[in-house]
Amino acid sequence: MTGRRSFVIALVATALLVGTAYWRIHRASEVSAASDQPIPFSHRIHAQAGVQCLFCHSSALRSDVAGIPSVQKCMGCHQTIAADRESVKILADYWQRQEPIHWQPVNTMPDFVFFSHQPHLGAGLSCETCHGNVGQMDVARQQTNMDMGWCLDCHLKQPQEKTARLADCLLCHK
Amino acid sequence: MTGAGVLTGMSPTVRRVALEPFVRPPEEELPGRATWYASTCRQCPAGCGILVRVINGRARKIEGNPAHPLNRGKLCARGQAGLQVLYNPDRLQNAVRQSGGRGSRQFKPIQWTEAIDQLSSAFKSLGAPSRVAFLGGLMSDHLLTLVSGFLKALGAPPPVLFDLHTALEGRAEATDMARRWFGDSQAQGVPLPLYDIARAQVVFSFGANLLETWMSPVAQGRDYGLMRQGQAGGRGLLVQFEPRLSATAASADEWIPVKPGTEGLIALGLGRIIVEDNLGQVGSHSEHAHLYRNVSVTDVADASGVSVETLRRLANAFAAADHSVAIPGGYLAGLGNGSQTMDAVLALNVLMRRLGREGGVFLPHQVPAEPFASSASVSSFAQVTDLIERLKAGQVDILLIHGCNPLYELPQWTGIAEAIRRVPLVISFSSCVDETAVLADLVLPDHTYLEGWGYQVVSPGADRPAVSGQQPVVRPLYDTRATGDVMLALAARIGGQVAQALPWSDEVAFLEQNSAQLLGTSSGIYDAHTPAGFWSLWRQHGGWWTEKPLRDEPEAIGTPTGPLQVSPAVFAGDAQQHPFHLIPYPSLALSDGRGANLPWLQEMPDPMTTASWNTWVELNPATARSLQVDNNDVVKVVSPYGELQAPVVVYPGIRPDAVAIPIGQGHRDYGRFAQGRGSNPLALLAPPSEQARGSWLPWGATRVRIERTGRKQELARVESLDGAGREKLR
Amino acid sequence: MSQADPARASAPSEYGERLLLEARQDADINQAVLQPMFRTGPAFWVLVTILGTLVAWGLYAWGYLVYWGIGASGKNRPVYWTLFITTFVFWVGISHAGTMISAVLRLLKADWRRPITRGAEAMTAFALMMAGLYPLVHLGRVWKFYWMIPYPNNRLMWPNFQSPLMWDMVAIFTYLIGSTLYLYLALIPDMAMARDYTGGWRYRLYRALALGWRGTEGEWHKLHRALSIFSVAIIPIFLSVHSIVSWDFAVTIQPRWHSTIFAPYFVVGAIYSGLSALASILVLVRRGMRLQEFLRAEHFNALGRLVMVAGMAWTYFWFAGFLVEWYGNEPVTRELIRQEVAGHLAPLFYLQMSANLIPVGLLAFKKVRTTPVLLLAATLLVNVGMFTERALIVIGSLQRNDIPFNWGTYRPTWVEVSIVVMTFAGFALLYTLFSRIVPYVPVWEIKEGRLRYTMRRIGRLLVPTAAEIE
Amino acid sequence: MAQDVKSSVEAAPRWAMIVDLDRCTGCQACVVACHAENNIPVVNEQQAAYGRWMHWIIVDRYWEGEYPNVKARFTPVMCQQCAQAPCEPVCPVFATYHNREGLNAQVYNRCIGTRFCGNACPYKVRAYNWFEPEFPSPLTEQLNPDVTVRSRGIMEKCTFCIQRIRRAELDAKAQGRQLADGEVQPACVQTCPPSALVFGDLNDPNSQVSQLARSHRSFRLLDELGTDPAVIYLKGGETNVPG
Repeated sequence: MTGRRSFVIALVATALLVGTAYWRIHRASEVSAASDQPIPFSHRIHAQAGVQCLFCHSSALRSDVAGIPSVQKCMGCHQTIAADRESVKILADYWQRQEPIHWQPVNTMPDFVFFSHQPHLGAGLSCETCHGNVGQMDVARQQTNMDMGWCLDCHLKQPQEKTARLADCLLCHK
Repeated sequence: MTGAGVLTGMSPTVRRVALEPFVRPPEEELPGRATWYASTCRQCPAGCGILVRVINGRARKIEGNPAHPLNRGKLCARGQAGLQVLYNPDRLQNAVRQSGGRGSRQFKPIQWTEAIDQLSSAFKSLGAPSRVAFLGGLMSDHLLTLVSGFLKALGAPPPVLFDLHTALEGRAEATDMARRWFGDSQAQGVPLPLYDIARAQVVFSFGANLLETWMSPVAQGRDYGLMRQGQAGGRGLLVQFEPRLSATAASADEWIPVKPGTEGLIALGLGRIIVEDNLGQVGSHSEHAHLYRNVSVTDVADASGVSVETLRRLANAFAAADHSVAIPGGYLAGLGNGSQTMDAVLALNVLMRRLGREGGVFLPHQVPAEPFASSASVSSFAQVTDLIERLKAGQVDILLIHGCNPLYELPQWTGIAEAIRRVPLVISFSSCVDETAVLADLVLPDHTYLEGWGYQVVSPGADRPAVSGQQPVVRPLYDTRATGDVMLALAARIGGQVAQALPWSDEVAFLEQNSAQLLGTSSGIYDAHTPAGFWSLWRQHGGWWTEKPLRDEPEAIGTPTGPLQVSPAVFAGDAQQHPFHLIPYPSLALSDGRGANLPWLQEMPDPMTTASWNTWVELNPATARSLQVDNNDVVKVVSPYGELQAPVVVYPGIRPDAVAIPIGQGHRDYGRFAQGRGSNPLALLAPPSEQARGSWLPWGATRVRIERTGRKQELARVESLDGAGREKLR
Repeated sequence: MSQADPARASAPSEYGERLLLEARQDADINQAVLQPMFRTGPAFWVLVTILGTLVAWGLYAWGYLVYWGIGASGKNRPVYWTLFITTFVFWVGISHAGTMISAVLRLLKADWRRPITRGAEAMTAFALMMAGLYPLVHLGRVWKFYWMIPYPNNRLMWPNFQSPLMWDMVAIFTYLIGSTLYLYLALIPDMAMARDYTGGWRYRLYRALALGWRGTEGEWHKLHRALSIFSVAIIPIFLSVHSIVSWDFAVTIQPRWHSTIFAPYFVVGAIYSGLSALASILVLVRRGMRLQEFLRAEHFNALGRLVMVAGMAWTYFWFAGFLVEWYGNEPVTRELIRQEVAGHLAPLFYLQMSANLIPVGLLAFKKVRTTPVLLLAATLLVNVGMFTERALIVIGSLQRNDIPFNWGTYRPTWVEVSIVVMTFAGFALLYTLFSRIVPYVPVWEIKEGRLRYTMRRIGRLLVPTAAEIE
Repeated sequence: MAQDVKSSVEAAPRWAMIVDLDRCTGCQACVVACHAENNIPVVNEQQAAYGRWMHWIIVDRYWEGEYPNVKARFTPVMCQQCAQAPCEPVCPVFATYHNREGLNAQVYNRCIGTRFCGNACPYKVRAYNWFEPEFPSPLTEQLNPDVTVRSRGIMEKCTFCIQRIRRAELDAKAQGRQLADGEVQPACVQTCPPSALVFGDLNDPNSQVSQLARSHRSFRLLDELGTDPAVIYLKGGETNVPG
């Protein structure tokens, strides 16, 4: 009898342990919950207003990172546009104080991964391929869990003479 | 895993994601891509051109500027470590006052306005302008010009310049020598001579550590490479004359372990042989025969311990080569008979007609603009001792100290500490708390050279006139302020002719105006129509230099009419009591100790001993055996004027009658990486003898004795002692 | 076989060795084996506590190592492997005795093995468990150890089966599983026996472990089949395991490691140290559990002989290896030999040689072999020697390499030592508890042995005859 | 090399380095440059004294002869990037392996720290993170964002500045051209004052390294071990003063 109870307890304990471990490991890379940003910024509104991704994230074509627009760039439009909105007022305050805005990263990569936007856009990928249709979102979220399997999945589908290079660890890990 | 990872360090890497966009980005900035800014290295006086890799507003790497005529894209270890000057964890973050009084080490932050108020009021309430003193060290030329102008207008004596690095490379003495030989009648600043190592077939270096810290090591290192493998004429030859086998001697083909103080005699001996046997293809030597009239080769051999055969062999080699040069190095300047020795060495070039010849001796061409003319920015050691006397006599009320750390860099006998204590108001511009700052009332930290403006006239080393421009590559990390701006602000406050003498709103205006002086110089690599245009090009290129090589041919108008004299060197301490010659030498990593707060340089292995992080005492194996000490045994080194303790390094490349100790460690303050580590051999130095006439710091003219302590201390070495320096077991 | 027949009773004493426990009833034997399990006096608990504390301390040390990094141990560049790997090799060596005894001797039908098989097999299992810890302990990032396990993953990453460490893992696990099963199989009948003689938690435990053994012909037949299959199957594993361990070293080009003789040399060394360890343990257990009447002079005698032979073999292989090194005169190896003969490795070297050679001489005497104390001394000495030997191979060799500029030294730290001690204590602890939970002497094997021999009267004299059972 | 793209797999370079011992002055600029470029942690005096320094390149200094006829020679030693690397087969998790450009890849985030490669390497050029590296703030700002910061328990070594190679390749690709010879320069090569170090592609017969490799002075470290290194040394010359 006692044996059975202890067995059950042990079972539950292990289950909990495994569960937490799994959650810990996958929480980082899973499609993440939206992180709260210093300013309630909506991609949807801007997309509907016809702003292209590359207008704000302008360095994606030429650099590793897509780039977060400078306060100056934001103010470039918001001097006049929607200047009375609450969220824009917050922005204006930052500009007043000449203080950088600490945006929360949405798409994170472990820092032993060296990803560069430029070659991917060069290869003809579109932003949506990896980031999903951010234009439909009020709050941007990570759409795909960007783990190594996900990268390889695409790299190995490339023309056969390229795969040797595209599957080399040193391509992304340095 | 990331979350847990950061906590426990179990993630493979430390996560550093900062999403901090600019408020208003610099127009050249592209997020995620490096921007390279051209500037000037200030780790030593040479003034190499650098490019700094800046990403998202942070400097990440320093590299040589390939376009720069001095270093051609190359850089030395200390130059590479410049980042840690900028990001040093022990930097002062704002102006501070010592609240607990001087020496209390209690520093209280103060506002800059407050600080300048105090300064100006002090200047206003100054009795006589002569009661101000400015002690400058490794300061860039623009600041020197500003400060000189300031003091001149004030009617105060000009700034006194001293830093141990330039003292050890013997800049002042080299300048004197150049003035004696090449200076015209109205002896104004004659630049340092320039030795064309790259194209020489034979280089005789007398105690010049060309490849370590002397003058312009990067340029000389580059030339050395060319001299070895870059010449059509075949592999060049380097012979090194010095009592200790330095890293330069290690690269040399032959090392002549000279008895300290007899380098000059050897030079005379060589000259004598050349004259006697009429060696070389330069025709008759009769013109210079008188220089060597009363030299006896055998006496030279006896005195120096170098055999007559060797002397003849070397004389032949030197004379036979079409391109050969003899270089009087910094070590000579530390000897009692320094000036005579240097003359004797330089005379070899004159004798062999090497002045202005390929692979010979040149003088750098002046930069064709007034502000950049004064290049030889050194004071004689006499001026330093005079200043100290004035301080002791209480004739100074305000002492400003920039770019040097006299408490560390001057030997005790100068009594610098007491002297400074005498001064009512002491201002230090040091960017971190060093030994001197501890004795200051106010510390007004200057920008580090990666945050500040300036320029440096390149001398010597470049094959053409060049000015290295210095510009900020990052926004200042802390609330520091450029000393130039402080002086200007002060001048404005004082008003009167001082304010008129320094009319500029800030440093940059001053620099822009000065740079514009070169506007319309046809020989430059660039030119512009407007000062503004010129200024932007200046910053782009990191300075200004001429398109083509341009050097002057020196005329030996000052050649002595009588025979050359080299009197025997006098050493402090008698040979019985103190049997060993002390050879303190600048550490390749820490130079004169200003590198001691940079972890990269602390851990950098010394090329010869592969040791790091500490001070050591180099002994010849025979000497060590006779003293019954071995590696890592701590010995006490005692001179008539002081003593220190350090572990032994048994060093095959040093004379048995000499002891070598690297300079650079032994800081009492100066940050976590420097303080309380090793000891400072300057403590052993003796004051100048009669012979030295107090004209310079005789750092090579002291005798010491060695005492065993019985203690052991494991020195951090890369080399394994078991391996005993062998390459292979075969 | 319930009744002791008169002929047996009147057997001459010189046959006593063969006719084990002649005068005993089966029931008595059962009791004689079971009783010691229940005798847990204060001494026992004291022992358990001491061992327990040592293990706990060792675990703390391990935690410390993981938290601060491998730097907490005395390793450096170039001495990347030290006490951990040394002890690992040592334990794997120890583990070789068990199968040697029960598998090899079972096949050879050496009857004297019967009372000591279980002790030996238990030793194998526990030694392997201890050995198995080290590959984890010495990892720089132990929390990533699972990357060595081939499991499918979307990163398409697999372990590198070229690496000796992978061979190691496979070999060790195979051997551990094999030997544990082997131990358990031979345990089943005794579990049943214990089940029938005990109550309380022991009863429940034994009932579970006995798998409802009833002792029918069919069951006995299957058991014997299984055991004989196992004993054949496990011998190649037993030979391979230490060969593979030796290849950890032999496949590198590190001078002194890069040797072709390592595999057999290591195996022989393993048997040597294993058998010695077994002998030592038997002496101690015999004393501790008062099993004098089961573990008798003849067992020690035979075991002693084996150890002696293994010792000779080891000496031969050592000399063979040394000869090649010495004659090859490869500079670094020469330097190492110099260090061993007259350098900083000399103390270890002479300890190794004396501790390994002296016992061979001692064990030549029957007096030594049959006197427990002397046997204990001799065999302990052997294991001191073997540990030193491993230390010399692993740590000694790494201090020298082809570029004298990079030679190194090594000073152990408390962390390393604590962890090494932990495994010794852990082994002892497991073994002690084991001896209190499981019949240390395999009752059924003894009984079986009894059955093999009977005294038959032929004419006027009694002749011992052996029956074929297995 | 890259001219023939007929083959089914893209042609790859074979990166190699020349070390001209006749030029090397032992000035240690390469050592510090390497620290700065590759985020190599600085340990401390005690650790360094115990042989736990992390330099990826060290300048061996060898003594010859006795005073007064004593000579010292310098030999910079970094990872030799062997074609037949002893360190590669022993790694149980492929953290170190041979890549298509002839580099000994060291994948930090894959390394589990068995240190087997360190034992296997005959040149002993692999450095191990004995403890968590320390960068007291703001020294963190000096870290090169293109290079992983290794945590404790990870083996690291010279990578021929792979991050610079990749950067140059990307830029060349973006501008649609081939890499030029000498375009890629590891930190040590870039800074070396006497230009004792040269870097380039051995598969390109016209590259500077290929030409220097054909010099009569060329040799390779511990060549007898058959590791086929990609680092080629040029013997230091000996000119004795005639007489």
